[in-house]
Amino acid sequence: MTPAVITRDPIDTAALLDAAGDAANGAVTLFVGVVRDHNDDRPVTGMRYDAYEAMASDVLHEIVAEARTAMGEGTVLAVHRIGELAIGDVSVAIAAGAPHRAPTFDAARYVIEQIKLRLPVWKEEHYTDGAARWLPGQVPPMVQS
Amino acid sequence: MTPAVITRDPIDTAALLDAAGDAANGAVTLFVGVVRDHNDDRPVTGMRYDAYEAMASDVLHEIVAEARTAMGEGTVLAVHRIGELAIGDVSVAIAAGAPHRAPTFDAARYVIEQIKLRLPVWKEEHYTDGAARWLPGQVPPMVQS
Amino acid sequence: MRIRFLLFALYRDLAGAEEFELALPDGATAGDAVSALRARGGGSERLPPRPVVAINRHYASLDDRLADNDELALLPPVAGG
Amino acid sequence: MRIRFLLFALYRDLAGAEEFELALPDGATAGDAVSALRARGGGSERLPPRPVVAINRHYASLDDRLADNDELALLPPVAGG
Repeated sequence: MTPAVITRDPIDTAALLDAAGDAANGAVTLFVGVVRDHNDDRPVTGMRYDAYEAMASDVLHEIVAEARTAMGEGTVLAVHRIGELAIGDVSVAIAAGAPHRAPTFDAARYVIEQIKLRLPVWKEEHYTDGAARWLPGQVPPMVQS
Repeated sequence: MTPAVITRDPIDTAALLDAAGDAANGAVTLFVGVVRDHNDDRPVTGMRYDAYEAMASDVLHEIVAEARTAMGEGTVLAVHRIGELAIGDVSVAIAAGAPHRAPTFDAARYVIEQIKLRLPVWKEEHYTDGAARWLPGQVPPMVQS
Repeated sequence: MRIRFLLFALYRDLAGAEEFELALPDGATAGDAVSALRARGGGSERLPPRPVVAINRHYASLDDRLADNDELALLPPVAGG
Repeated sequence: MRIRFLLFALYRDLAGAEEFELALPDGATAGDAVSALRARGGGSERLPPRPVVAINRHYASLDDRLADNDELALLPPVAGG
């Protein structure tokens, strides 16, 4: 399985879990982000994810490789979905498998935090009243000028 | 879904993930423990989990309730399997879903750490040479005498 | 009073049974009960003198007093997960 | 030299297009390119004067010099996950 994927297709979390939890890895942490039905108490109907796809794929590979190196041994996989997503759809999934549990929590946490900081992806929230807005984001720390 | 279960049946991790990731919970962390094919470099063929079932069910409910309280809002679910397990079988699965990600990592981590400390469950490892042994465990901290 | 003992995992293997019932004098503590079980022999003497115990499914101290029909579990160090 | 601009999300909406191509003098920096794009008007003037940029898919500084045929992306604060 490719360790870092940007896709327009639904994310198969079961496949990620299986791929990270092979016979050598006794512990797997899976983190899943799901499109919520509200944000700051405003009801949401769906979300559009936009990405600089080629760069996002490169950056996600880098992030996953960093997490894998920090973990020492094991498997780290990440998938980010883009395009139009509905309430309840999985937008991102990260699986980290290793012989022991602590590094798997740390790796999954690292990947999602770095995605939020560095991955060139944006989301536009759609509301029940027909309005939409691009959500505020974070300035990647390596390029603050 | 019952929040804390001790079972002899295979664990349905997809059902746990679905139950924790409802429309209000934008983040879900799932932790899965899998029977490994080796331990301290000794090849393993399988594992037998023994439990004080009635008490283990009570203690797991307590642990899950503690994690849920600390999380503030959201869902925490835990299932521990007992009986004869093969390599690759899921022995424990914990799902924590909440509107934001940090509490879900903390909750899943808390539950697995407390399981290791307090849950009256024991495991006997079976080796390829036919030998078996009960794995060393931890003395629950609330009863050190 | 009658006390029901439950043994698990390694302790069950050491004692050769998963359940015992013993009569104990009123006022006996969990620690007294463990001593009585060990004195019974037949493998039970191999149990540790101060195991972790649970009374009626709650972790308890060896100093806690037992009541008639209590369930006293001897628990090896736990190893779930 | 020719520079290809890519705009995403809010910046694309502000500028009204996802791609531009402009001719710039040799030695121009990414910051010079952003200024040239904003001076073009038609909505582009609403872009921030100092956005985060990537040159050929790598985060870069506005002080970095461009080369012919470079791909310069203007990136709003990121919001993945």
